[in-house]
Amino acid sequence: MSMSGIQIRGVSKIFGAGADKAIALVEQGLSKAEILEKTGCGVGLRNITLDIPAGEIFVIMGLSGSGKSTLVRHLNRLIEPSAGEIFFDNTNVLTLGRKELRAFRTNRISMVFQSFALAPHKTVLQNVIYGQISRGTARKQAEAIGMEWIAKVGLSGYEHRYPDQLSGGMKQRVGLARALAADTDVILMDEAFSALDPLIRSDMQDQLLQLQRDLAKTIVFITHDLDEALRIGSRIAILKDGELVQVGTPNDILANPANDYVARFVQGRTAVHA
Amino acid sequence: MSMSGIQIRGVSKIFGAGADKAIALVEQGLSKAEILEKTGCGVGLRNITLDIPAGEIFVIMGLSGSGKSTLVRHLNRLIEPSAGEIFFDNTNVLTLGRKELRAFRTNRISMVFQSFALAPHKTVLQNVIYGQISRGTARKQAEAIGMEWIAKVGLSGYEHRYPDQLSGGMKQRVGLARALAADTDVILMDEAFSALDPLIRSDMQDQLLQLQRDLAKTIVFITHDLDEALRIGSRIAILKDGELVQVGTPNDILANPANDYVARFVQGRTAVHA
Amino acid sequence: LAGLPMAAQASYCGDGNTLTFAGIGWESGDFITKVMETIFAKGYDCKTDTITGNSITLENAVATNDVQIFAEEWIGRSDIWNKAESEGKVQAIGDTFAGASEGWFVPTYVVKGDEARGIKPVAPDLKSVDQLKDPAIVSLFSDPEEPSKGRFLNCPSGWTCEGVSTAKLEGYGLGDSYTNFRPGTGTALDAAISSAYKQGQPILFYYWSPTAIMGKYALTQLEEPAYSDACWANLTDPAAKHEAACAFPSVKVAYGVNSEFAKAAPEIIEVLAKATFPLDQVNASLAYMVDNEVDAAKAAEVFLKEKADIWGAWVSPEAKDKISASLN
Amino acid sequence: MFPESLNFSIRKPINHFVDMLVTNYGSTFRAISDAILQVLLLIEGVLRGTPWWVVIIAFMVLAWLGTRRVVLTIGVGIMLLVVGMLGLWDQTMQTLALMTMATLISVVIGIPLGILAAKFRSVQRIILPVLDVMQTMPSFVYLIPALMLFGLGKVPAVLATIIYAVPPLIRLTDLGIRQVDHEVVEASTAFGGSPMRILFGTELPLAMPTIMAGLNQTIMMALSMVVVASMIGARGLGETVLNGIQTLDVGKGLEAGIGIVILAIVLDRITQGFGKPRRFK
Amino acid sequence: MFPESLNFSIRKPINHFVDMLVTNYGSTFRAISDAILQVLLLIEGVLRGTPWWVVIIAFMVLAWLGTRRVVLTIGVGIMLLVVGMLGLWDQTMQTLALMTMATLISVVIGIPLGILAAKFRSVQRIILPVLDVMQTMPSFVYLIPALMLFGLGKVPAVLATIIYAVPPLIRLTDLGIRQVDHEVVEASTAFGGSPMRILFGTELPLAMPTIMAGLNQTIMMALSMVVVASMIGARGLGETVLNGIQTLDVGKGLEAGIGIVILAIVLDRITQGFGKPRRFK
Ligand SMILES: Nc1ncnc2c1ncn2[C@@H]1O[C@H](COP(=O)(O)OP(=O)(O)OP(=O)(O)O)[C@@H](O)[C@H]1O
Ligand SMILES: Nc1ncnc2c1ncn2[C@@H]1O[C@H](COP(=O)(O)OP(=O)(O)OP(=O)(O)O)[C@@H](O)[C@H]1O
Ligand SMILES: [Mg+2]
Ligand SMILES: [Mg+2]
Repeated sequence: MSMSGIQIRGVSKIFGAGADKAIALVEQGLSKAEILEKTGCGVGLRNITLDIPAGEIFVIMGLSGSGKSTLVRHLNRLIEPSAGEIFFDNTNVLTLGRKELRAFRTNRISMVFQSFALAPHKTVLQNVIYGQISRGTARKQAEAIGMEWIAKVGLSGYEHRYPDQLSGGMKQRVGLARALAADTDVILMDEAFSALDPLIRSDMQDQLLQLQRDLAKTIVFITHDLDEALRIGSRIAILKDGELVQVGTPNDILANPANDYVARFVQGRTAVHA
Repeated sequence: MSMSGIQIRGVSKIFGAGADKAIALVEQGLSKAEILEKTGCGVGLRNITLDIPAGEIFVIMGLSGSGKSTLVRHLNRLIEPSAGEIFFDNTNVLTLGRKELRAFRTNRISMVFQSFALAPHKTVLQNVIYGQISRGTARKQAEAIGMEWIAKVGLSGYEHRYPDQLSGGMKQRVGLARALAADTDVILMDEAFSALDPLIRSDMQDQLLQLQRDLAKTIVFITHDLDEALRIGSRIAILKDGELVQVGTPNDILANPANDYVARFVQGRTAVHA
Repeated sequence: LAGLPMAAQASYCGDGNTLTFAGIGWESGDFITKVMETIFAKGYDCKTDTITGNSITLENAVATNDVQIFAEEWIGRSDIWNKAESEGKVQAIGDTFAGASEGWFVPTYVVKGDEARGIKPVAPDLKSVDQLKDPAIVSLFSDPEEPSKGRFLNCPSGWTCEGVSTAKLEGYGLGDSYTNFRPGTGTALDAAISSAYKQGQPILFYYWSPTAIMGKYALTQLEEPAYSDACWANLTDPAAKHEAACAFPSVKVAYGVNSEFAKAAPEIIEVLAKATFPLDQVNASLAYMVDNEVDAAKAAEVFLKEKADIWGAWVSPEAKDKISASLN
Repeated sequence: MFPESLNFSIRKPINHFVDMLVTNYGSTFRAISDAILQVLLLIEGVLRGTPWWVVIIAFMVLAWLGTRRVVLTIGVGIMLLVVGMLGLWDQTMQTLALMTMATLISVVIGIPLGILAAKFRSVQRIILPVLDVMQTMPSFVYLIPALMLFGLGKVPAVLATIIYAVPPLIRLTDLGIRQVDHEVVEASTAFGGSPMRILFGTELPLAMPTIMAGLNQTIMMALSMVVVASMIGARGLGETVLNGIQTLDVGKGLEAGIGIVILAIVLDRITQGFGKPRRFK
Repeated sequence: MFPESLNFSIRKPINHFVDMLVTNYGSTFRAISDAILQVLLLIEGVLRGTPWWVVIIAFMVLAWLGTRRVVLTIGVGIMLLVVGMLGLWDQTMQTLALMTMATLISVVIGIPLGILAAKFRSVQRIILPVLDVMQTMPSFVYLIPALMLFGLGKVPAVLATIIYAVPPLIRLTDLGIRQVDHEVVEASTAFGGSPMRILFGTELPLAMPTIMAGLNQTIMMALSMVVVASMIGARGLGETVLNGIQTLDVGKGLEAGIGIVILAIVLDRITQGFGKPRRFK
């Protein structure tokens, strides 16, 4: 099949020196807190196996510090796993050479960063068209695409301002426009709407849904907002302390929480169109 | 009366060079976008008059870029207004001398920053006790207070880590603990829970409510989450394009939205315990 | 003080003063300074010291009495010295050596060739300064920065000899065919000469003797019209127009001392006044340093050990005994 | 005192090595030297051949383009006029030619090396002690062999100036790039920026203030070498200083010294102007 | 060529001024000079009086405390041993005394001035051109009057070294503090940190890498002044270099030059070690 999505196979990530020792402890099943105390290493992910189908909005949820950002950063190899493999349309991402990796990043995958990560010396427009320019699009054309996305995120009039002249939510929207303007198959969105007000947020959700429907983009979306997850997610994965606790459709999860933790997470909501 | 809260009187804020010209245009009633186009100046706030009573949780809401952060930064004078006055327990904050201002900041008011603003060279604990140490508390005692708050925000075990080893939500909680540990009468919270998952978030909301009830703290809380605003807010103010659109109790606002904008903001909710 | 039994021994060194020498950097100055320092330290029980520096600072230090003796002062060569002398702050004592000379030189292989190194004579007829105008000769000494002209390596900027050689260049009518190249420091001049010599290349330069360079290399001085006072007066007047030129006068090389010190230490001045090194002895010592690759201190020690007949005549008999005793 | 029994010396082998080089390879080095000299003479010829007021106007135009500041532009004009009025125009142009050449070569060498040092820890590890040697080894120690090999004059002067002046640029380029916000670079990487685009589009612009501090130091240190350059026969302001010093004529030395300082300030302000991002002009 | 009619000169008034100073105030300056000298002699006395192996061990201990790196600590020991074996121990200790004094004074002057320049635009505006003069005015121009006033030897040498070496420290302290993340400073302010606490607790630590680059340059430039110091009568390694140079003895110059480089590296690595935050050791 032509679009096989992303397969994550047994991925673990240990932060800090002495990862080997820590990974042994992970295999012995020690808890994150114990390993932190014993080795000083932070456990980011432990043995995650997960399929992200193409053309869906895949939501990741979990406690703060449970490894959501770490997981999505593996998908475009901003982080190398301590163990495990990641496949993208059946090719192992970890074996890509420099050039292939760069082509992969320009054409296939883009990202909205939790901390925005805008270039402070570039204007809003220059930030937004970065992906297109990287790919070799002519500047004129890239700027037209950029202006379109700037308008869509509601920042018209600010295209020649610099990031330090914007509010928090405006910065986040620049990051959003940057990822969307890159026009890749896969978009990683790390709490991409967290700083937005309800009106703009629901507008953005609509746009995302439309994008997925019209262009069959694969979107990996981290959020803390259950309503949002239920509204846009085709599938939801829940992490805890670096472990995958449950993955399924929103209704699955609402109906059959895997354990108490998940139950508390979805507390007070009932399955819709079940 | 001993606790008279905060009075904001006709405060306007223009960003950029040539503020005089821009403020004239503000008085003529031109829109934010028009002024941006004409003068290159950003309108942060326009003629805000507002009373924040002591001992309440006062919520500020509004579109992204509507001036919420700008408004709260005026309260501890991180920003000087272009026009207007601010009173705190009947003293004009803008007339405080250097020393008085410092004493005011150490003893009366603390803040959670939207962008966290942690000191990267300090450990979690050192960041958290900053306010106490500024005030002259002995390090031992300050550390005890700090550890307590670190535990309360769920970061035990991370006290000797540095900010760059933490996840986004963990950083936000360090910022939260720093503001709470300062133990001031007034706490400014700029989207202080935006990066938290629902479980920790509701836990934090509870703690905030308890704090307000037990110690009668004045809390100015910016949020985009209507549920949260309704749950913890004694009073809600809504901003748009730097202007104050409505202020009132949650029920007021749900029952009688001042205009269409507010109505869309609170869409789908009905007044509770009315 | 009156109580002291006839402080007839009252002397500069006896009063606990330190006798400070200028630490001259070039070989002959270094050697002579070492010899004189040993003589006063061992023979006259002086506390001695040497302060290093470049010659300007050291000459200036003699004027301020930070340094008492500058052992090889080429009188009339430095503006600083001339000025201090005219103000009476310093004076020249004795002759450090006689027969010092200066002039314009080329390596001997330019004229005679050097069979051992396979160098052919490129200007076998070159004898005197007036031949330098010959375009063939000019092109021999061609200046890489201005290839149409020859390069004359003058004295370092700021030395008195630089002005004189500049005037001579004009006086001999060579100004248009040669660049007046001032090397900036003695070191640069030395390096240029020794580099050219090692490569067997032609070079035209100002130099003086006795020096280590003069001892090491076979150099030929170009003949000049005989010295005359009138000609010299013209050459040393920077404002004058120079239409002719002549040879350098013989140079006086003396012990430069501070005037106050001279008044306070007649016994030392007396020695200095007598202490004239024979020129061939200086050359021999310089050659010894080069051949054996030893420093000036070693050469001074050897000189003092072996040539008591020379230095013995400068000092009192008791001092001579003390010095001799100290050497063993 | 340190026991003499442990002593050793590298003096003789070094001296013999230098002798050997000079005797056997002198002509090769001369050929190299002549090539460099031609370029230098060209720059110098242009600067000295152009009428003084053209040079002053050219510098004022550069200052304006670089800084867009009226006061500074006029200042540059006045300072150059002062140099001329002090009777130092010709020397100043000679020194300027030398310094322009040395600074250009320093930039061409220094920034790439600084980038390499920032990117590769191994390069940094090798380069740092070399820079220590370049900055603190007294220049005459390597100038004497250089003099013997390249001949007196401008060429060894340019070499010595570059050796002494390039290290701060390398060091601060390295530091500047290492200090660039990791997150911004990461974002560029995530969007598939090529190493070159990340370098030129993100790292260098963000490191610019630190790199410009390095260039400032390079210019300052180059101009502090003017006198040394003259000690080995390079003409210009240094020669006048040297002459002033050797004749104890403080006033003369000071005048030429002022000329050097003015050159330093003019070159520095103009380059700093060009290095500043447009937004802050 | 620049028209001669426009010329003017400050040469004579300057010379007369210097003459007047020397004639009338010579003794006052001598007294000042003597006071500074006493401190210098004390440091020198300690360094030269201590047995060599004690000095080497002391430096190794310092290196260990500063860097916690075994290889570097051993390296420092070996390098100092090499200096001794080259027969340069005594000269090295003399130079070390001078350089330690000059570096200490540079730090004491440089960091506060850098802080002031970062805090007050007016101070920066005044200080920058002064630093340009300090770095590029040929040292002999001010050394000659200094010599006449203070006499020959260590005191003017220390003064000249400080004048030449302190500017990069001031400049980079200024730059480092200006580059500190504005948000972090704002947070400290919001929590009522006093200006002093913000400075010492936030700004200086975050500016540290840049400030340490300044200190590195200050040490490098101080050690590049060793030969100039010896030209005005300061003893030590520079004297040996000078002697080597004047007799075209490249080997001798190189040996002493190596001594200077080693001192530079030792001083630099130890100070850099102490300047690095504990987290990264
Ligand atoms: N330093 C600045 N320079 C110029 N304009 C600024 C600056 N800071 C804020 N602004 C402008 O002021 C307006 C209000 O910004 P503010 O940060 O107060 O918004 P906000 O309500 O907090 O938004 P958000 O919910 O996105 O955080 C925005 O239009 C922004 O562009
Ligand atoms: N660079 C790092 N060094 C050390 N530990 C790290 C680093 N980055 C992340 N961690 C640790 O890895 C764990 C997971 O972090 P991650 O950022 O993936 O969390 P998250 O699920 O995204 O949380 P949040 O919702 O708060 O953003 C945390 O415990 C964190 O402390
Ligand atoms: Mg995260
Ligand atoms: Mg905000």
